[in-house]
Amino acid sequence: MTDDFIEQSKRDAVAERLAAEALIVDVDGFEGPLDLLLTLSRTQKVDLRKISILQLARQYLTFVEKAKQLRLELAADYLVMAAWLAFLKSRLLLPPDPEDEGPSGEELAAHLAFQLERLQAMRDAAAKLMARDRLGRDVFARGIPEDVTRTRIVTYSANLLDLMQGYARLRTKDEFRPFVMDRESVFTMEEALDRMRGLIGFAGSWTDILSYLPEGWGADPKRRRSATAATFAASLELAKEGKVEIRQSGTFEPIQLRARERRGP
Amino acid sequence: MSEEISEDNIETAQQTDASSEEPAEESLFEAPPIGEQERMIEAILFASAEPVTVHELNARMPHGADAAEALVHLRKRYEGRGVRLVRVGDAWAIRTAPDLGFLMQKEQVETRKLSRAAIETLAIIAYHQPVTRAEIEEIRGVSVSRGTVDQLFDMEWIRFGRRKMTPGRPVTFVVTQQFLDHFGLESARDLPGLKELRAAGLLDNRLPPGAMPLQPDDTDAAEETNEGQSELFED
Amino acid sequence: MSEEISEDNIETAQQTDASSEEPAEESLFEAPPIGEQERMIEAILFASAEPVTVHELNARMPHGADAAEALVHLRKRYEGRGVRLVRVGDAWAIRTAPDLGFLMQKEQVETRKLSRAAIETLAIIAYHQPVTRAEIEEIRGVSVSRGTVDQLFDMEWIRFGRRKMTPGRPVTFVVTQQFLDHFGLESARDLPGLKELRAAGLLDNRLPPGAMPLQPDDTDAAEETNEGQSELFED
Repeated sequence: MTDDFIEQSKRDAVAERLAAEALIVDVDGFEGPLDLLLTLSRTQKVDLRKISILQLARQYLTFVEKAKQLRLELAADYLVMAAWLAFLKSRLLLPPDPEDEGPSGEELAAHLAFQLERLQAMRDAAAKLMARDRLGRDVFARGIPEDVTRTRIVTYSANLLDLMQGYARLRTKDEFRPFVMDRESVFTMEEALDRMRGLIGFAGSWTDILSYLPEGWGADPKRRRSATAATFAASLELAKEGKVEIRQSGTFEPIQLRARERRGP
Repeated sequence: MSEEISEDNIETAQQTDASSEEPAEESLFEAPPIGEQERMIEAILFASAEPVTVHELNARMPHGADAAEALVHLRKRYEGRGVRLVRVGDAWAIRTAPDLGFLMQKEQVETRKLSRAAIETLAIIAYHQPVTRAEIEEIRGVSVSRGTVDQLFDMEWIRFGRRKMTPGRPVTFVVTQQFLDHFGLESARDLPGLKELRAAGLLDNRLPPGAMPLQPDDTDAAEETNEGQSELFED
Repeated sequence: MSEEISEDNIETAQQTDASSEEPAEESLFEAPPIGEQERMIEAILFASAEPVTVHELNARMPHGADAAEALVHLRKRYEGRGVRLVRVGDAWAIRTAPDLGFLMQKEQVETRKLSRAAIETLAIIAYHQPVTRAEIEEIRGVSVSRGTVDQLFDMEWIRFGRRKMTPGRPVTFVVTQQFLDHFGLESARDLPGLKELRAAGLLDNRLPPGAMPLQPDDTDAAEETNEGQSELFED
């Protein structure tokens, strides 16, 4: 019985070494330690759920040992995994230490088994996915798609009111000048200034500013108002410039002005 | 109706299946049933980036297939459908049915207010039709741009009326039925006159005394409008 | 022969019109008959190489049309034909029947050879979405190279999903409509073996024992994952 067991272990060990040697050739082909473990687990020829993690740990450690003998440079994560598996192996073989608060060897082993099963499941799923009827290989889209022309349609809106108002605007053009000042009846201060600058030189004595109103602006009240205001404003401006003096004898009395005598500076 | 059609279709498909009665492997040596050939050319024509000749169809189909015959069936099958089998030179292609071409446009509708120039021009045409370009310009006091007239033509709100019997026989513009529909008018005669506009509060200004000459014009305009309209109605 | 066909065509068109029993003008306001709607989506889907969403179909069809209903009819009509109506997420497309792929060697596109890493990463994203890079690495046991993710993005098979509500708010990856289209999937729910994998607990985010400090956060992450999945798979 014991012999058998030893025999069995020996045989296992030989098989593992051979397997490890075979895998070594492929070391670059593995996508990391988990992938290697998954490959090693296939040698157990059992359902991944029934896999012996202890045996798997042994297989992995044998692989790493073999790689070292062959002086093969293994990536660091393979060595990290080896260290972890060595730890796991000891955990699984030694009776649980009640003082230890960490997860048990069984828990760690179960999680590793889960990881392997999950990775295998994803690989199978990927294979199924890639084996599906694929667009451009088994299934084809329209070869001559017709262009969808993106047209921007501009619709212009106008309602009856717009139309009628537009027409009314045209037919009553003269009435519709809301923002245009009637320049004909406006005498600006600038105009008044120009006019007065030319005239004050001749006015040595006090003169009613109304006499400065331009010709033809006295009759129409609208024009008279504008011209008077402009002339008055212009007079104030000239007074400010020191060119004229202004006086008014009383409220509503005529406003008079005269040219100021020039004094030397 | 459409259900009936699809039932027919299924029947046809079943018939096809029934008539095949050969295992798939044998089709490598014997010509596939015509229903199967029809499926094949349907798939090839659909997926091909350009029209495919009968010669090429035959070359691509299993030995013994007769693309020409299958094409007749397929063409019939697509009759009245959203797409049709069409001949392009000596090749065949699947194309959208011509009456559905409008679906191949993605429309983005944008509504803009008609320009003042366009509204005024349109108003003059509506009130004075048939009216010449020169007359429009006289009323508006500015020249009428080609773009404005084109736009109104595009909108199908105006069209050409009879030529005027004046020197140069100028073309005239009149409004269309679409115009009347859009503005909810039975006829252009229903457009309110200036007095009515004023009564409706659309014109709040008194007519200035100087605007007198407009009034006879208006009378003319009204007469002209009637004339134009009779033309419009005679059409 | 071809004349005969076009006559038939006209007849069919007339029938269609007759069955609508409305003058053409009214179709602007009333939905076209369902047979007509079927023709319309047929034309739109035939014209497009990409799947078209129901929303877009409705937008392109006349007002009042119901693309969803017309799609049911159209799908039935193409059953067993050389091309089929397939659903891709919330969109629809016409694709050749898979059994006829052998006829289309000329159309076959050389798909870039995907590395094993890329294929596995794609599968993990599809089955675990929305999934973070760390989760992918945890499953594969190796770090995910930038090139792998770039390649999947380049093929437009994956895109970013919502960020995970875990510390660092990592980005997640999800698969795209193009992915579904490429692999002939109606939705992510139809991934092969999805149910079995879920039942076996292989899509759970199971934590390594002893990963204590991370646990509260990771629990959140797991919840979030389920939430995300239910959103993606059960919609």
